[in-house]
Amino acid sequence: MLLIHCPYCEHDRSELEFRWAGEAHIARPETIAEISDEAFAEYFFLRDNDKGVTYERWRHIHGCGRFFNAARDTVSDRFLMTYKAGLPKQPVADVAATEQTIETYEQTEGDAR
Amino acid sequence: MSGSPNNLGAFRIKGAGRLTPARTARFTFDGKSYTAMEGDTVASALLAHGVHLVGRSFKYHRPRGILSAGPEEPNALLDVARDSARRQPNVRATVQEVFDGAKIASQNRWPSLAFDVGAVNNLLSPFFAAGFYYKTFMWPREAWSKLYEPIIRRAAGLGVAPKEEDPDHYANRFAHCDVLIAGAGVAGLTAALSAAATGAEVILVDEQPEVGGALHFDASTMIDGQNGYDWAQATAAKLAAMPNVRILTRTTVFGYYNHGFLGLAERVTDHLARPGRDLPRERLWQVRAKRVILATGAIERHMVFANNDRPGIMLASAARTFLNHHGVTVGRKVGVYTAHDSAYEAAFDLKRAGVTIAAIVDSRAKPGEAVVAEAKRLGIEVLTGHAVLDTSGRLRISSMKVARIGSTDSRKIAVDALIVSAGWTPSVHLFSQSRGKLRYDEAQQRFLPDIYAQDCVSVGACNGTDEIAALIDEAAAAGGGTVAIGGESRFAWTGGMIGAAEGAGPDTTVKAFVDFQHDVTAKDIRLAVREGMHSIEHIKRFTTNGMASDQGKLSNMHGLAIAAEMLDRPLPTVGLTTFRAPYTPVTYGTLVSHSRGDLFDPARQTPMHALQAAAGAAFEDVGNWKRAWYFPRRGEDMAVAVNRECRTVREVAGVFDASTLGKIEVVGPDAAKFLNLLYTNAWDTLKPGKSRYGIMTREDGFVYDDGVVGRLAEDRFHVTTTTGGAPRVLHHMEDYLQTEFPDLKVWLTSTTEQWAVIAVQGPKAREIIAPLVEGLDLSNEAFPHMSVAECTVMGVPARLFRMSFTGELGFEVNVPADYGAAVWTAIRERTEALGGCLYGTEAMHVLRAEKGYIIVGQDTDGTVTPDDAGLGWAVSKKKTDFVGIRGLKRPDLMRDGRKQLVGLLTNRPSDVLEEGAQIVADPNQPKPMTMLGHVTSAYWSENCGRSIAMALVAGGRARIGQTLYVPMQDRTIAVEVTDTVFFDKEGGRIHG
Amino acid sequence: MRKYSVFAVAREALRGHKGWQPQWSSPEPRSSYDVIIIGGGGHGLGAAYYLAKEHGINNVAVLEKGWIGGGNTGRNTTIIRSNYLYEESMDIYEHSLKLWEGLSQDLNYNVMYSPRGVMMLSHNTHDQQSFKRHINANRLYGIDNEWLTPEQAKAYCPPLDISKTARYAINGAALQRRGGTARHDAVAWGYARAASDRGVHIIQNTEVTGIRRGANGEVTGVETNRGFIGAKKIGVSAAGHSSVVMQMAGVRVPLASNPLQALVSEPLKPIFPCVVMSNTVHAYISQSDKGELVIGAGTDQYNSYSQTGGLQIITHTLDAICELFPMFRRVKMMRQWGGITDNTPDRSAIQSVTPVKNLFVNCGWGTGGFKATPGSADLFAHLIAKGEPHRLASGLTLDRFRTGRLIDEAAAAAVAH
Amino acid sequence: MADVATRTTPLRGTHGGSASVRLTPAAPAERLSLRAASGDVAALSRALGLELPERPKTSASAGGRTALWLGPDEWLVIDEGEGGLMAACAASGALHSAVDVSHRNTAILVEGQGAAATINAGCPLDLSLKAFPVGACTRTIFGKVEIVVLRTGEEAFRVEVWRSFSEYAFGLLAEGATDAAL
Repeated sequence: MLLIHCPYCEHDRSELEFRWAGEAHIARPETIAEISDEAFAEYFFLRDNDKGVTYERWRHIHGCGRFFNAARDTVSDRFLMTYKAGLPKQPVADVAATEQTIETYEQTEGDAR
Repeated sequence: MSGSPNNLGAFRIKGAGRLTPARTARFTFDGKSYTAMEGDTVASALLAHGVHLVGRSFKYHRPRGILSAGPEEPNALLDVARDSARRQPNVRATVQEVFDGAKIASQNRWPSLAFDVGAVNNLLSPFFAAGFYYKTFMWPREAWSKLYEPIIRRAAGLGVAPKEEDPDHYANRFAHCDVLIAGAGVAGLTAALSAAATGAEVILVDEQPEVGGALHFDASTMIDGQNGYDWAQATAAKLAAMPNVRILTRTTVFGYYNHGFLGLAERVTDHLARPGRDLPRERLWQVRAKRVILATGAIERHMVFANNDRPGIMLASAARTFLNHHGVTVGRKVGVYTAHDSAYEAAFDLKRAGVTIAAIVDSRAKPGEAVVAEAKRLGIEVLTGHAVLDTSGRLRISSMKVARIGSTDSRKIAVDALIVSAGWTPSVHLFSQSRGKLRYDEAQQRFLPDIYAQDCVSVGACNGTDEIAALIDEAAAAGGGTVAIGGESRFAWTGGMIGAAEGAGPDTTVKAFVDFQHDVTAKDIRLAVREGMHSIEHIKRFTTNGMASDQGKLSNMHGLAIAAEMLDRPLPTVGLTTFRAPYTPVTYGTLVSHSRGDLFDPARQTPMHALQAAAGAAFEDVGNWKRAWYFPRRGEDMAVAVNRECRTVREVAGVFDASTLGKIEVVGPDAAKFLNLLYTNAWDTLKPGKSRYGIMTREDGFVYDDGVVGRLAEDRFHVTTTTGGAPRVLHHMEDYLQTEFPDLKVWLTSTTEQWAVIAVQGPKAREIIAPLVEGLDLSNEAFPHMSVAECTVMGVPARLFRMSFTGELGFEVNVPADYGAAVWTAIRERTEALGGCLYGTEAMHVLRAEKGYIIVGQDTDGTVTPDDAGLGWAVSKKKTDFVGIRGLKRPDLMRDGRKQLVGLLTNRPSDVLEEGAQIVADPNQPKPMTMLGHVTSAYWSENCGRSIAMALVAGGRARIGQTLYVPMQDRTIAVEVTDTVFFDKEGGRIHG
Repeated sequence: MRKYSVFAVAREALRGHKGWQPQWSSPEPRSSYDVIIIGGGGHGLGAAYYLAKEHGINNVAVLEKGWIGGGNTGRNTTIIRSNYLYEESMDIYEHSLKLWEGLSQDLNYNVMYSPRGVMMLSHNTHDQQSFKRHINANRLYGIDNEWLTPEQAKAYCPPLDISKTARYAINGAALQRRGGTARHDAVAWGYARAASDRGVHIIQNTEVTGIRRGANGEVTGVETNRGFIGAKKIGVSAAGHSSVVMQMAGVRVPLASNPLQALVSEPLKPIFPCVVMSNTVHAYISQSDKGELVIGAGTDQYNSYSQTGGLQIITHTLDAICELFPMFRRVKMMRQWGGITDNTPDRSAIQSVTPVKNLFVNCGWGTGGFKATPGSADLFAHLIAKGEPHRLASGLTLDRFRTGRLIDEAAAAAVAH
Repeated sequence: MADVATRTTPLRGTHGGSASVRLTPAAPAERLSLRAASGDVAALSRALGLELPERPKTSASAGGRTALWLGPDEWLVIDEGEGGLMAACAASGALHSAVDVSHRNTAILVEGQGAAATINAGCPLDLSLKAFPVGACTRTIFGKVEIVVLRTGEEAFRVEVWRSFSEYAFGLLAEGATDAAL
């Protein structure tokens, strides 16, 4: 169960109060009616699904109700930062996240090297 | 109950142990009655009576005894019952405390523990090598599931699952702390004192009934001049008196999850003879800790040698616990087989208690000098550089075969118990669960915490810190405060080995058990390697080593060492299997805690629920809601009741509880602009006082929800949604509002539960409600179809919609929820006086289907566009943007031949199609058939005097007039494709 | 390959099982192969096997970054069924089920396919409509699936609580009798052994770090932690990490990788005869041959490659299990674990050519990958060998996300009105 | 003219608790879901006669009215006196959304030594006085339902819950109260 810092409540709260809302910083095209089928598929379906630092949206749905953004390492599940919706993508300290984090299962489980 | 020391068991040692004979408890084991002392575990109580044989192993059904004195126990798994419903299989005898009246039984044996037919497997064991089942049982093809598998399944398994519903209850508590300390041995207690001194909120947890950890057996360590165990109890009392410390005993930290979250299981009543009714059996603690101190100690390993599994063979520290804590000796003539100094201390304690030590067999050439000297002083024979090559004894060890390592000369030494130690394995389970990374300590042959992934620190034996003074310093520092504690041990321990001992090497075929419960032997592990299993995970899975209910606490290191030896590779390169939660098994009931029965899932009821129940309603589940389904009168079944309700609505009027429909109040100057973006329809043209049916699509263009939206004022809309859709629609709207259109000045508020909604439908609807309504002209002219107004109903502020989901003249009366019951009663009385009735969701479904009105989620399924559903008219052609505008124009959504909603009429009017039935053009085609679509809604329509149906059919609207077929299991039904309106095609009735 | 049989086992028993050979060989990689499969799970190993067996392509390597079968193959709850709704789904899952039925014999490896029946519980009118839709579609397609009354369901699965007063009482069930379970590890090992026997190289502990492209954009091989290995064609079958591998070729795929958890109880004597699933209360359960109750929990809500998830997912599943089977409340969870599922927007798999020439992808099986193993492997082998999809997998291509022709099994079971 | 409708409240007649906790359904109250941007807060505060809190997790009370900060532009305003919240907001002249939710919510008063532990039977919040002092409030989760919790005293909380979830909430509080007393 994650512990998530809500940038509006300015407080760490249990994941039980939150809903994940997909990758962040995917802007809805302003002239969406005009874009090509390929561009629409790109906007609506294609995702980076990064291993390592990912930018994502959460909603504090059982709290302040606000959507906000987070940078999280999808290997360690550690949050690097959270910030309010509408702010541009915030740079995170170049942690080379995946190297510093511990892939417990993959690094210690059945390592047959 | 009291008893004389005699019937407390012949193996009690007078003056030994910490239990008091003043309080005793009686229990039965396999039908025989025994007396125990309070504080005994089932294991210590049985051992006191000389009972070693307590179980049979999983695969070979070999006789097994008690191996340990703690949660790592792989053998002594028993069935413990308070009564027939409170029966628990697979209970570790070494953990379960005896309580008066306990009925305890052995498992996995038939007909009896001493004579178990399944033991024939032991004779056949050469055949049952690891993984043998992958290589056979393949012929004939069906035989696996019909013949072999049932036999294997019956032979496998351990305990018998409870047959009755559990009458006990369980509790849950979320808690927070600055520091959680797992383990209350010397290290944990020291860390707690230190942390508590800083003012931190501390939770100290230990799985045993009392604090003390290894001090339970270690009677020689002194702390602050006191016997260590006494110091521990005094320290716990001191801590318990501090307001910032909570001590949880009988509580296991079973899981260490993300972000400082830990799961704890507290055993509350399992040790009590007569627990209070309010007491939960167990309590789940879900703790969020800022910091965690792991003081989980170490677990002693057994020696891997031939026939090392006979009852009477046990870990040295366990024998010491039974002696020093429970006052029980494990035998009269005890052998010792060790590769570690710690077992010597067990021998010393036993010897001093008057037990004969047959010999200490030490595989090392050079044990610690101090322990050897002490052994000499006590007159114990020490055989260094020797090995136990085998044991004998059918249901209990009777002798051990001892030889000098490298020599073939052996001698047989009679023993009635053999205590063993191959050294200690640090308990790094929780550390690993926290996703920390281990390193291999080559010198001591153990894995230790290395890189931490969370705010956590390991102290004491689980961190490889064994020496008492260093351990105390380490723990004190981890606590963050300052404490001065002096500790002193009599002997510094050295030694330890992993892997197979002498005589169980690669060239042998003896059964030297690595994993007792699963009957995995050293040769099984070698076989796995020989078969190409070179990763420890493959070896584990192939042999099942470490997969039993003890999860490899004893076996993993041995298995790894044997594999490494066989592979001729350094041990750490073979890898380590994952330490998975839970640390010890956790009862489902505990994990579920309060979430059962009425608290399993909220059953949402409308304000008129009780009234409808009193009126005889049958209810159906719709999402979390309970909705009145139909109102059977005396002698009516569902069909008759629904037919009557449907008929009555069209002839007179009916009253329906529509409160569960979702309602969202959309307020602000940009409200219409926002709805324009979220619905396919145009909203700026809707005038205040009017309402409109709206369709919501997702960005992909498929129908997401629908509902009537009323405009109360320029800046205020009353939006309705489907019952199940309410929360997700609001979430979807908030998503767009907050993140895509944040500049719009509009706010959304859920009002689903603010309003009780009473639908009155039918020709007499107006007549029914008119006397109750104030401040509104209800005439067709003043308040036509699709009007909305704020008014007063029975003296309370109300919102009245003129609308219809039946095709009849209709109103929906919204009153504040607390008034719903009173207004419902008044409306119901007026309706029934006029010959109308209450109707439920089933009649509602039929009535709307007669009119061809869709239900999102039934007639659509997330792959249906508005046009597919015949609602193309609701998609604005003028708007340049709305959610779904682009998705709708994708090639597949524009193509010909899409499934479209149409009506179906069966050739035989009495045939009611099955909802979900599939439709074909040619019923005689071979399978797999080409299916054109399926029946979404189908009913007997009393008002049409025949069956009606709606269906999604490929190219459906172009097929109107055609005959298609619905092939059922027993017959094929011919149907004619029609439009979707079956009743009042002109639509006049809705206007009154 | 030494044939496995009861006689072979008996012979070896007499000499201490010293004569068994490694089930698969672990050769040094060649400098290049006709086909490289990235990912040594059931799908990848199976694809290599069928490439050799059905298409005569033996110069094949399966590259596995860890140990074979260590991903979702070795972590799932082993449910097998084919009673899906859409033709595209029925095609592939039924093809797969047919292969399951003869797999042990085909591979000469007992994968313990056990058709003990998969029962899906219906709790309300909406479930009933949805299940009947499946049952009718399956029947006309030649796939077994039948409706049971609550009493029939109880007779088939005695621990079931069918009292009308249950919070989510059962109004019926759909049963596929040919559905069941199999032994997950054996599937990986069986395919590995059979493929190895046909000359396929199974190369473990070899992580692909890059995909090299030629002048015309076509693939030419892979970079690995053991150096470059050439390949004429590459098939990606790396569930859990499909996005990561595809990114190496510059291809974005519509996937989200989510943790999926499961748990087993302590071993119990046989008590649970079949597989039971309930979508309404989110639970699925069966009992393994070892006696453990095997329970599949839900997916965590966020993207993650951590192979761990939250305790609340476990408790949520268990409360449903205990409502359906109140007698299990005193049973204990022995072990929990997690895997990474690759989920597509329509919850149907992708098996497709890609914008990169000679690069093929098999991914997005979500929570349904195990049951698809033989069918998916066979059809993926066809795709790689022929360069175009087999008829039975033609709906699974990437193009559907452009055209909108989705195979939305999840939406078809849309939530109640 | 029909009779004036009488009011039937949820949880009527329900009571419960344990040796250390009292559970009482709160009296009916007027409630407003109030939304406004920060620039309009002052005017609304004047109109309502209390200072709408602008800090997370805080509340303000005056004259029988309490305003709970639920989000950066959202308050739950509870009036246990004369009422008139809608009218007051309307008179403020400020841009806002006021929606009457008096009947949507009901409240349970949780009082006594074990009050925090009772709520923690289903709520993951840290309810220690340090983390959640008197006057603190938030929307949160309680078992499987959403609640708003307001600390009214060191050992007293007001739990606001949607009416159809109130039986569930009361039932879980009752079990929590029993356990908190042990």
